[in-house]
Amino acid sequence: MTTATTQTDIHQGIVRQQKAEQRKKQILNLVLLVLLLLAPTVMYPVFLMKILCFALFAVAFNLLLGYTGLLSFGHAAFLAAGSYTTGYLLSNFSGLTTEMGIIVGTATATLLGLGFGIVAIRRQGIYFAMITLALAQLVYFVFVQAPFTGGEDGLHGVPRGHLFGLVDLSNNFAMYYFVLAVFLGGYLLVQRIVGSPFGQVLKAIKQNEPRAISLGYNVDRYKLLAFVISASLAGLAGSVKTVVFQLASLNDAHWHMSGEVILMTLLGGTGTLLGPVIGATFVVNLEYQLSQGPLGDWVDPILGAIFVVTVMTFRSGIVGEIQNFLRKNMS
Amino acid sequence: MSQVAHKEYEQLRISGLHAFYGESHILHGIEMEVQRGELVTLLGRNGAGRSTTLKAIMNMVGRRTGSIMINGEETMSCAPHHIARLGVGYCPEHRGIFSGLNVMENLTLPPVVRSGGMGLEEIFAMFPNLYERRTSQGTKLSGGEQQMLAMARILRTGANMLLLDEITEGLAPVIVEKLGEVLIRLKEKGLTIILVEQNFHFAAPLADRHYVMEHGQIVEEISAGDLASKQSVLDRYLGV
Amino acid sequence: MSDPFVLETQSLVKEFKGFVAVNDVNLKVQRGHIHALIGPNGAGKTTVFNLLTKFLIPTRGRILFKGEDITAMKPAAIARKGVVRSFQISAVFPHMTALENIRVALQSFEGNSFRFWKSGESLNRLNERCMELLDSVGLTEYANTTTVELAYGRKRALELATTLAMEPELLLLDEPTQGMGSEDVDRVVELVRKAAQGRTVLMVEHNLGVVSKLCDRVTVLAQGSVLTEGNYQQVSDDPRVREVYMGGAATEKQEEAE
Amino acid sequence: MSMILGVPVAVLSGQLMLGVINGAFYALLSLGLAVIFGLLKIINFAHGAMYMLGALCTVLMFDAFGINYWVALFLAPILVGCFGIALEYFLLRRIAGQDHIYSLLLTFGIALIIQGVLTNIYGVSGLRYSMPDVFKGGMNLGFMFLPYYRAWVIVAALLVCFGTWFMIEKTRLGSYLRAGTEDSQLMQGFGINVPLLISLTYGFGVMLAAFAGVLAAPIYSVSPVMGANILIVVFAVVVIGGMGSIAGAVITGLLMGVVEGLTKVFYPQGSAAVIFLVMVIVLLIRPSGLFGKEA
Amino acid sequence: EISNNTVKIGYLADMSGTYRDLAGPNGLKAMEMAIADFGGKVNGAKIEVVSADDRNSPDAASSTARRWVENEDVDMIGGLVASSVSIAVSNILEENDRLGIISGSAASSITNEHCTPNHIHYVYDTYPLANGTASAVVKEGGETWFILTADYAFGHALEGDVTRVVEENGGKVIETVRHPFPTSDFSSFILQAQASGADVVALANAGADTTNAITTANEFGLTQSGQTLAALLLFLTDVHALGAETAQGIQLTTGWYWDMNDETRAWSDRFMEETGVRPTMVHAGIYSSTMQYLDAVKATGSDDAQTVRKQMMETPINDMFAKNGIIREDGRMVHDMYLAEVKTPAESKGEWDLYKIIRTIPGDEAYRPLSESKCDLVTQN
Ligand SMILES: Nc1ncnc2c1ncn2[C@@H]1O[C@H](COP(=O)(O)OP(=O)(O)OP(=O)(O)O)[C@@H](O)[C@H]1O
Ligand SMILES: Nc1ncnc2c1ncn2[C@@H]1O[C@H](COP(=O)(O)OP(=O)(O)OP(=O)(O)O)[C@@H](O)[C@H]1O
Ligand SMILES: [Mg+2]
Ligand SMILES: [Mg+2]
Repeated sequence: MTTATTQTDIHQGIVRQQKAEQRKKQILNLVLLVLLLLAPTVMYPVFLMKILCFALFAVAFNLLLGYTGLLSFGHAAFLAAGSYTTGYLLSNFSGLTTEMGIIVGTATATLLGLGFGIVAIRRQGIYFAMITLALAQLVYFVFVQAPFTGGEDGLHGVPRGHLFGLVDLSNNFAMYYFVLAVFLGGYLLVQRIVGSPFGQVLKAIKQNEPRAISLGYNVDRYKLLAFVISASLAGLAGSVKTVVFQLASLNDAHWHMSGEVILMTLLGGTGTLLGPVIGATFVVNLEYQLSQGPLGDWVDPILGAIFVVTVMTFRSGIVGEIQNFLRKNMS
Repeated sequence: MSQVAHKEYEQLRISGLHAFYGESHILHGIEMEVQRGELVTLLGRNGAGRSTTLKAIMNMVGRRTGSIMINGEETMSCAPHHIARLGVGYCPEHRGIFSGLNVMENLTLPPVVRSGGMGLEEIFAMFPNLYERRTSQGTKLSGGEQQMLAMARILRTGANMLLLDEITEGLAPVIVEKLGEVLIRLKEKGLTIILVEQNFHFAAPLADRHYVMEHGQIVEEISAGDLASKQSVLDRYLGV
Repeated sequence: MSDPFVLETQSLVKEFKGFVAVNDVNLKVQRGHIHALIGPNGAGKTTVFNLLTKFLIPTRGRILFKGEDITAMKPAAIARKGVVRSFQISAVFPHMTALENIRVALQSFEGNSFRFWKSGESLNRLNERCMELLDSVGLTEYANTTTVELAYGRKRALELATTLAMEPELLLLDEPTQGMGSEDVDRVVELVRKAAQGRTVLMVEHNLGVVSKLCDRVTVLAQGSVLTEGNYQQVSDDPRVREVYMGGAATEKQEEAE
Repeated sequence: MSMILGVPVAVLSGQLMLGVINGAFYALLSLGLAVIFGLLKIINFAHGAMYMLGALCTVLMFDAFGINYWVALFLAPILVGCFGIALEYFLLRRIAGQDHIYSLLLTFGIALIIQGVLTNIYGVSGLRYSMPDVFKGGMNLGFMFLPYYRAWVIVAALLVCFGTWFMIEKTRLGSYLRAGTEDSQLMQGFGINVPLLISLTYGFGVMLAAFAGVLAAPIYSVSPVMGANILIVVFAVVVIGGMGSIAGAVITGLLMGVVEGLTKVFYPQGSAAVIFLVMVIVLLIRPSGLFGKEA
Repeated sequence: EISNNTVKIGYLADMSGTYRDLAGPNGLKAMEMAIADFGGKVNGAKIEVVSADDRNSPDAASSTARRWVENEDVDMIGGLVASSVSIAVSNILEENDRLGIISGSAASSITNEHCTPNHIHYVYDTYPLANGTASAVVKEGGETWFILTADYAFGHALEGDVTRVVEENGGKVIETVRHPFPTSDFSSFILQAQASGADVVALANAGADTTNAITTANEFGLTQSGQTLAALLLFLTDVHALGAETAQGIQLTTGWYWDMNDETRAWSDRFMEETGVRPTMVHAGIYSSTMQYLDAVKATGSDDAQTVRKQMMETPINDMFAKNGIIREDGRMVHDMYLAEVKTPAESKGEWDLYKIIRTIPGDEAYRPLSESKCDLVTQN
């Protein structure tokens, strides 16, 4: 008898706690949403869009690193795949509506992600990172050589076009709210995934893969699906970015970009939802601020110093450290 | 047996030892003394802090306070490798076999800190499995073979104070018996041994004294002679 | 049911670069039995386990589960068939709560684990069954504790509960009591006894007390081959077994058990 | 003249020779990287920067003090090695035992700092360093003109590579190193001064890179950014060889030099990408690289 | 009608990467020198400078440029080195109707298929580089050519231009090899060049690639075995890095050299005082173009892009950088170019005394004639 009652008590306690956490999450989301809606009135919208694109990219990346434990060193390939496809389509087929361009761009990245995944997913740890890097380098090579990418010059003057053939996106505000919607879509999707039954399995794989196998999970399939979703969202970020900047360039495909997204994610905090967003905001801002000021030719050393400081002093990232702090001081 | 004369020599004295892993306070003021040539055990339930005590002696825990004297020398500020050089041999709880090394390399890895350690032949005679598998990668050994290897490599170094953590874990009963004989032989040679054991049946006949630990403290000290009379106390602590 | 043997190996061989770890093993495990695999260190017990669960690929030989050849199956597929192992080293998901640990196991039967769009709340249906399982191993009050914080013995208990959640027909336990204090050993013995109801258990164990208390049948492995087989009494009376494995301990344990 | 795929055999043999020479650089660099990764589990993204420092040091020492090539060949690696030890002591040591990714990030940051600061001082056009007089000229091998200096590069690199391999795989010190990286605490418990060992190992790996830098100084343009691009290729070499395999790094280094050299003949545009293609193929067939353990 | 009563100039260039030395931070100095020399104010309006590192990435450059023109009222953007950056930025400038003056880029396509009514290409481009050097070398008897090309847009353009010039002058290109960008080891390519037996080995690449290739050619005795080495794009800083010893005898085309006359010497002395190095043609071009721009703003009293550009086109350029320079409708600033040869160590009297000018190539001979232009601005008229 007694055990039965405690059992249900505890169970209910758990559910209650879940609810409370969910409410907290919702409040946080709401606050963020309001901030994001108001942001373009005080800040330069194109800059905000850049941040959102990179934030989406980082969120996509974090689904792998933070929640599946896979370090991909080739995510630039997906960003670029989305970016070039959308850029090429919108520049060359004037009948195409913007969202079609983005959808096809994302689909291309998804397919590429599937290809990468099938090749890479069976490799562990550092080998996984390296094989994704190698594949991304090959993709980079293709982008350098292929005639439709404009080589070093990239694709320029991609028209922003009309959303659903109706909304003129050359208006920065219209563009901003579209990008915001895409970003939120991606963000909420990842949030949903992380909490989903699928997310639980990913978490399990991350923590103890052999055990997950012995529980009957075909872990390769799970990792593959996570990889493809991540690639797809990265491609979406690339597609949207191309529309915003009307430009697709080799930069997106370079391994530095794959490195950058790792930095953003780590700086913000892996395995937290908000971390990559904060990290991307921070890095994009920092690069911009530094390249502007009198420190123009000191960007690299200062970035370098920031990485060093991050690793040495707040390894869990900005959001991670805040969470740790709250945990310590709340309980 | 010249060592018998020096038996009263104090090999280890621990007083007021506290140890921490990060925030968690694991040892709460350990007091113990071990004479040269003695074999004492640390008994207790899982998580009582026995392994931590050994690690604290080796300066392998996060932070520690108090005093640990080895051979009359204060070691609180010594780096672990200095402590080993004082003649302390440590056999860790989870074997610590190196996968990058083969069996032979694992065996000869710890530097000899004193003369009088066992020779390789002697060791191979004791653990023939090891000889058979001497060129395999260390971690390709079976669980029990790894345990043998972990024990064997300490015997080689000539350390005169051994800290042994759960050395019978996962070993076949015949090997356990053999290990018991080895420990008796070592004791006769005048080595000091601190044994952490779950297998009380193994430890009981070997030990001179038993310390019982609970919640990071020593709650009872029982000498071999008192074992029978204090059996009920022991049962209470160990839940036998 | 026709076949009394749930698991059968036929001439199972495993070689590691010229070293034969498992040599022509024919093992038959009867339905409903608790079957122990004992033997000296390095006899090949863990290797046999690894072969049965496909963490290693046999060099030769066949493995039959309920008469079906499972030699070529993948680890995950075998787990789904109902052959589930627990590990020699404790295997849990360290940063999940005890409850979540079990839920992940239960989830693998749901077949909807690829649904990444489903809300996490859909999993709460499973909580009740999780609590039952936790209760059965005495971990009710730790349901919401992160697993890293659990003591070693409790981790083992949790692991066992997770394994039970898989509703295995055949449970493979590799040294379930290793590193446990006697109190915990007793608890695990009870646990295994309970778990064995209605299913078959194959275990590796060095603690002869446990073997003598629990097991219906014992197979002794030495140098990769089966030395002998029988119930505990028969096996422990065999002088060869005493020589290579039990030493003087056999008699002690027996007395104790009685 | 006989031809292979439209290329004269003589040209091809010349290219093979050059492939081996370039491979010698890869071998040296990847060796250092493999030592550092294999033994310390540090992904040393500062390796390219260390290579650059070796070369830069050579040039600066000559400009400032007239220190000649032979002295620099010893002095520069030692100086850079000491710098590496300092880095290890003050920074890397503090993140020991953390995930790979942190050492990667940290060393990447360090590389950015070093390269950025030096770029601001010395620019990117490259500094001048003349070939030591003994090496002026070359020999005619019949199929090619082989500058003496390139011949020296092969000899020097191979000697150093073999010495390193021997030390790590065959000596007692090497076994300390290998063990210390797996469980440094336990090694310390055996009486070995592991922190010192680790510092020295990192310093040694860095020295190898700096040594390659000195070898490169007379033939490549010496500038603060010279190491930035070679890094990723050298990483690929280490991975193809099997991370942590010392012999693997050396052999693969030479092999990749040749593969790249041949690509430069048949499909020059692809010569930067070919190594990655090889890497994908190798990892598909052998998951832990050509010479990696646990196949 | 100067917007905000400020003339705001943005300096956008590679501050830390491959092209740092030829423009970079010192280019900003040159621009600031021009503004100071101009008096710091134009018609009472402030002159302000903002600068940024383009990191050689069209991506970073275009987002900076976009922000400058859309959000910070920058009127003119100068510097601009990597061709990809220049093309990306000129698109944004056209969209927002601001002005760009490109001083560092080489690609002749910038005023050809990529021309816009919103930018001016000031210092040089691949066309005269090929024209000057290639025709001179062919005329000296270099009949068969081996071209080593950097495998990206700039290299391809240069390769195309050289091939045309060589063939026009009766020579023949027998082999072209494209090397990845960047490449650090050129030995394999030099060996191929030697094996080709061509009279001339031309380097259609830039920066570290060129200097590495020259060093290696030297090491492998390319010139000793009778082949001529022609570097098509070589900046003073590159030659300085190579040293007269290695680079001696190489012919090259340049738009300007510091030691041409008193005027150039005087300015470059001042520049050297500021920066510690001698200016490249790009540095001089940045100074000159900034001056020209400010003059035009002063003359028209406006900072409107089209007004200023029109004024600049109507005013011939006569300063230390160029004599009778003309900005054409496609945005090309046409001025005399110079064929130079690197001095031998014996001839060189200082570390920066590196060139002797062999020939002046008149502007309209050097640059692509408008009749061949694919620029919309030209063809529409
Ligand atoms: N690295 C660590 N970090 C934090 N806590 C630890 C760590 N290692 C051990 N502990 C905790 O310290 C306590 C004592 O552990 P210790 O390993 O000394 O126990 P023990 O008596 O040896 O028991 P066992 O039978 O489990 O080995 C336990 O509560 C354990 O959870
Ligand atoms: N991957 C491997 N490569 C080479 N040899 C191996 C490998 N795995 C196990 N072995 C060898 O095979 C033999 C059997 O090992 P196994 O782990 O099965 O023994 P075990 O019966 O479980 O012993 P224990 O009771 O000590 O755990 C041992 O001698 C071991 O060294
Ligand atoms: Mg313990
Ligand atoms: Mg075993």
